[in-house]
Amino acid sequence: MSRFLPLAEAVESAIRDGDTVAMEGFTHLIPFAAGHEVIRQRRRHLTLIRMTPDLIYDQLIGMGCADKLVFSWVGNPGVGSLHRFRDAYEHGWPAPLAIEEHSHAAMANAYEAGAAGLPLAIFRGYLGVDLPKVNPNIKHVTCPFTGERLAAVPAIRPDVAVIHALKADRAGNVLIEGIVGVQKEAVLAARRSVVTVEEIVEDFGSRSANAVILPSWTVGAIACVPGGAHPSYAHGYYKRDNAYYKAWDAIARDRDTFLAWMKANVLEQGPEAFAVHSMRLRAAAE
Amino acid sequence: MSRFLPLAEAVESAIRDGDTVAMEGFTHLIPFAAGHEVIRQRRRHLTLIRMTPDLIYDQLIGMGCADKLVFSWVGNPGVGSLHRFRDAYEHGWPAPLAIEEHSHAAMANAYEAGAAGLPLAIFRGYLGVDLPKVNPNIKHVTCPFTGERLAAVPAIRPDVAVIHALKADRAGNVLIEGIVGVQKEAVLAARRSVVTVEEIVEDFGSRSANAVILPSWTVGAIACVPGGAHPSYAHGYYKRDNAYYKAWDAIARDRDTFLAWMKANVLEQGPEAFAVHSMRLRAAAE
Amino acid sequence: MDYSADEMMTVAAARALRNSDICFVGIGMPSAACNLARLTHAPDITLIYESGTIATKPDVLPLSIGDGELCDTALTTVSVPEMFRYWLQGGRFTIGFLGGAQIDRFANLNTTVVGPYQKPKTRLPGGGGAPEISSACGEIFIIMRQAPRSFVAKLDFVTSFGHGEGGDHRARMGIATKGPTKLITDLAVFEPDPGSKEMTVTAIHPGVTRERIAANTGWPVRYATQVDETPAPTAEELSVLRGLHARTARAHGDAA
Amino acid sequence: MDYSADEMMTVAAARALRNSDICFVGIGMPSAACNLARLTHAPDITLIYESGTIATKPDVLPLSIGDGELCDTALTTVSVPEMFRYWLQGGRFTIGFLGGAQIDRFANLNTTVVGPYQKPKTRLPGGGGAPEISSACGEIFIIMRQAPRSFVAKLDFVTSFGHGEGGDHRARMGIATKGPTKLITDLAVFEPDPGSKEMTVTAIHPGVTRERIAANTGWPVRYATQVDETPAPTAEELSVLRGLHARTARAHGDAA
Repeated sequence: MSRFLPLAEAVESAIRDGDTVAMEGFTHLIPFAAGHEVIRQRRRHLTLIRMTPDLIYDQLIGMGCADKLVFSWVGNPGVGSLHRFRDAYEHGWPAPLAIEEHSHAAMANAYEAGAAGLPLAIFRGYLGVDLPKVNPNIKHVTCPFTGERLAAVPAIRPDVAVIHALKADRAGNVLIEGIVGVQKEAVLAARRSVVTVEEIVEDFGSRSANAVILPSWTVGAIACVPGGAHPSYAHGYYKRDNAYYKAWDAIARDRDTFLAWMKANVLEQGPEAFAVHSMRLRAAAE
Repeated sequence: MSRFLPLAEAVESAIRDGDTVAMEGFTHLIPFAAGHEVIRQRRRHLTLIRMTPDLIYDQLIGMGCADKLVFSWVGNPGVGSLHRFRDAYEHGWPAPLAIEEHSHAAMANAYEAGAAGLPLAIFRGYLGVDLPKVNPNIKHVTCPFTGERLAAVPAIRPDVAVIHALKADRAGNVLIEGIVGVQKEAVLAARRSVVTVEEIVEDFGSRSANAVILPSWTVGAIACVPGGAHPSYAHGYYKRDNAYYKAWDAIARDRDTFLAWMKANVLEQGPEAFAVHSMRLRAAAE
Repeated sequence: MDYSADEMMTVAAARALRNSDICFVGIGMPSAACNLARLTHAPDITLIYESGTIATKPDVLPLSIGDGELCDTALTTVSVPEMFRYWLQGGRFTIGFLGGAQIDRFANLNTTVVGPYQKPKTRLPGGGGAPEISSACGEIFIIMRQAPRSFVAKLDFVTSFGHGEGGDHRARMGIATKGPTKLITDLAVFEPDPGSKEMTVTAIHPGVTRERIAANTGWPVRYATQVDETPAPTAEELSVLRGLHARTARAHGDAA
Repeated sequence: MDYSADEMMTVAAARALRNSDICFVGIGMPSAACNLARLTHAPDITLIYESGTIATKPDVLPLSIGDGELCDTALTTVSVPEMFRYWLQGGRFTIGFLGGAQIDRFANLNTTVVGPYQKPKTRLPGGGGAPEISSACGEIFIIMRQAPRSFVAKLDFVTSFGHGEGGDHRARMGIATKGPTKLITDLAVFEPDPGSKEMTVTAIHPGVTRERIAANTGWPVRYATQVDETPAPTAEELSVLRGLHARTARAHGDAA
C-alpha cells in the first residue's frame, strides 16, 4: 500500500546511502523535485541508473551523490554535454565516477525484464559494435530452437525507483499519461519507490479502460509536488522549459558557478519552488 | 497499408489452405464473423492457434478446417467441454486433430516474442509439471548471469492473425479498448492479418494519448462487420451472449445437430447476420 | 438458517482471504469465494483475473474469465502478456485461488487428462494459467468438491505443482513460494502438515463425519492433532452469497 | 534564391525519403530532414521517435526526443520498452535516420568517445538507440557535416555498425538489413559501392569542388562513374524549412 508523505519524508523513507536508484522519465516527467531532495539530504555513494541522465543526474553527480552511473545516452538533449558528468568522469571532481554503458534497447529491455521478475533480458542487439568489448555485463544466449545468438543483459532491479506522475487518487493509485517511457517498469522492477505527482484527486473518473495506472500496492511513498518535473514537463500541466535546458550549459561549465547555482536554487529551496516554475510556464503558455 | 474489403474478399486475400492461423480475442472481441467466413470458404488443413479455443474453434474443427490445434485452455468457459474438439481429437471426426499444448503464460509470452521479432520467449514456468514431458517445443535456457534455468518456447509467428476490433478510422488505423488480450501481439507477430471492426469512423477523435492502436501499415485487410464478435462481445457495443454459450453445449454434443446448425446458421448465412444478433443484444440491454 | 454443502464450502473459502490480499482469481468456485470475501469481511481485497483486469469489483460473477463486467469495474485492464509477465511472474500476488479436476494428497492438480495423455479417457481443458500461478503466487488456495474420482491417490497428469512428493520438494525445485496452504472442500478444510506437507484435515464442516470424508478421498486421510468444526455460515454470509448468485443468474439469462 | 550549406544538406536529405516510408527519426538534423519531407513531397510519411510517439506530425522541431509536441500530434504513444521490442526489433521501419560524431568510409559511426574508451579525450553522449536502429531498420540514412575530424580513416570506437569492413560483412554478421544506403553531407551525397560497400560520392552539391570534399574527408574519396550535381533547393523547400526553423526557435524561447 502506498503512503502519502511530504517529499522530504518520502525520500528519507526510501533512499539510503549506497542505494541503486533509478530516476526515470523520458524527457517527460523527469522527477527533478525528488532529485533535489536527494541532494538536500546529502545522500552519498549512490549508483544512479537512467537511460538519459539529463540535467537531474548532472546535478546529483556534481553535488557528489553518486559513485556510479548506468546509462545509454548521456547529454543535454539538443544542447550539448553534461559538464558536471564529464568533470566527474574525466577529472574525478568532486569524486570519481564509474560508468556502465548500454544501448537504449538494452536498458529498455532490462527494465522490462526487471518488471517481469526475470533475471535477464534477451534481445537482438549490439551486432558488430564495440560496447560488448568494454561492458562485461553484455553476454549472449543461444536460441535452442533456431540457434540464433542473442544479446543478454542483467535485468535492472534497483533498490529504489523515483518517478514523477500526473495524478494519484485518494486510494494511492498513480496515473501516468503521454510519453510513459520506462517509468512503470522502473517502479515495478524496484524494491522501493518514491512517486511525486502534480495533484491528488478523489478518483480518476472517466478514463481509458487501459489507462497506465500503478495500483496502490505496487507503489511506496507518494508526495504531491506540483511542478515537480520542472524543467522537464508534465503532459497537460506545463511545457518543457527549453530555455532552462539551454541556460544550464553555461551554469554547469564552471564548478563555482554550478555550486553557487545549486546553493541558491536547490540547497536553499524546498519543493514549493517547483510550483512557482510550473505556474510561470503555464502563464507563459496562455 | 491496410485495405478495406468486404469480409469474403478479406478472408480470401489472406487465408489459404495449410496456413497457420491465430484467431485471437480473450473472451472479448472473438472474431466469429471472420471464422464463419473461413468455414464458408471451406479452408482445409489449417493449424489453428489460440490460447482459449472457445466456440469459434469448436465450429472450425467440427467443419473439418483444421489439422492441428495449438492452445493452452480448451473449453466452453463456465459451461463444459468443446464437444466438436473432443470428437475430433478423441475419435478423429470429421478428421484427425493433432494438438500442441502449452500454459497461458507460455502462449502469452510466445505471442509477445513474436510481436517483438524474437525467435523464442523465455519465462519462469512449467516448474514441476508434466507438460514439458509431452511437448517437445518446451525447452530451457540458462541465465548467464544467475545460472537460473528458465523455460523457453518458440515465438508464435502465424501466417495470418484474425481479430475483431472496435473501430477503424478512414486511414485504416485500428482501435482496440477494454480487454485487449493478445490481439495486438497476434497481428504484429503475423505475416498477414484480417481485422473485422464494429464501425469505420472518420477519425478516432479525442482519446487517451496511449490508446491501443494498430497503425494502418501494420494491418492487412479490414472488413466492417457490426456484431462480428457475437456471441463474444464488443466493449461499449454489445454484451456477451452467455445464453448462446450455454445453448452451444447441446448443439455440439451431437454430430447431426451440429451439422444442421452450421448449415442453417453459418453456411447459409452471411456477415450481415451478425448485425442482427448484436442489435438484439443491445435492445435487450436497454 | 439452512444451507448447502456448496454454500458451506464457498463461505469457508471466502473466510480464508484477508482484506490485504492481492488475489489471482480462477474462474468458477474460486471467483465466487473471492467476491463473497470482497462483499463481506474483505472490502479492500484486490481481485485480478488473467484477462488483465486489475482490482476488479464485479457486481455479478463472470461466466468467463474475460466478461465485460470485469473490465467495466476494474481499476485498469492490461494486455494478457503484461498480466503474465509484469504481474504474475513479477510476483505481485499474495494468493492464487484455483479449482481442479483431480488432486492428490500433496495438492498437486490435474486439469489436463483422465487416462494417458496421448490417448485420454477424458480430455480436460488443460492448465490455462494454473502451472505458473502455482509457482508464482505467495500461496495457493484450492477449492474443490470431494469425490473418489477427483481426490485420487495418483494423478494421471501433473498440470500444476503443489507440494510435489512432499517435504521440501518445492524448495528442491527452486520454488520460493509456499504452494497450497489451504484446500477447502464441501466436507472439510485441509492444510499441509508442516513437515511432510501432506494435506491434513484441520477443520470439518458441521454435520460431516470422518467416514464420509474417507469415503470421498482416494487416500488415507490424515487429521491434525486439533481438528475444529467449521463455524456454520452466518445469515449475512448466506444472504450475500445468494444475492450474488441470483444477480449472476439473471445477468446470464438463466432466468430468461 | 540564396541558401546555406546546411539548408542544402537538409533539403537533399529530405528528398531521399519516400511518402510510404516508416522512419525511425534521430534527434537534430535527421528530425529536421524528416519533417521537411513530411511538409513537402511526403505528406503521409510515418515518423516515429524513440520516445514511443508513433506517426507524429510536430508543427515545430523537438529539442529533445520526447517533447510534448511529439505526443500531442501522434497517432498513439507506446512505452519505451514496447518501442524497442515490438516496433524496432519487430522490424517495422523502412528507414532509420541517424546523425553521428565520427564516421568512416564504410559508414560505421562513433558517438561514444574520442580517444581510448577508458580514458577518453572527449566523452561523447553514447549510442542511445543507434546500435539497434542500425541493424533493425530496412536501410539507414545518415546526415552529417563533413570535417577532417568527423570523417576519419579509423574510428576510435564503433558505436553503430554500418558496412563494417565492407563487402558482405553485414551478411557475415547475420544482419539481413541493407545498412547505410545514403550519407548526406553539407558537400555531397554518398552511397555504398555495390561491391565494396565503401561510401562513394554519387552527387555533389552546387558550387562544391572535389578538392573541398577531399580536404574535409579523412580518407581518399571515391566517386561513382556518374556523379550528378544535386539540384539546388527550390523556393518552396527553402521557405518550408525556414518556416519550420522559425516556428521552432519561437517555441523554444530563443526569440524571447
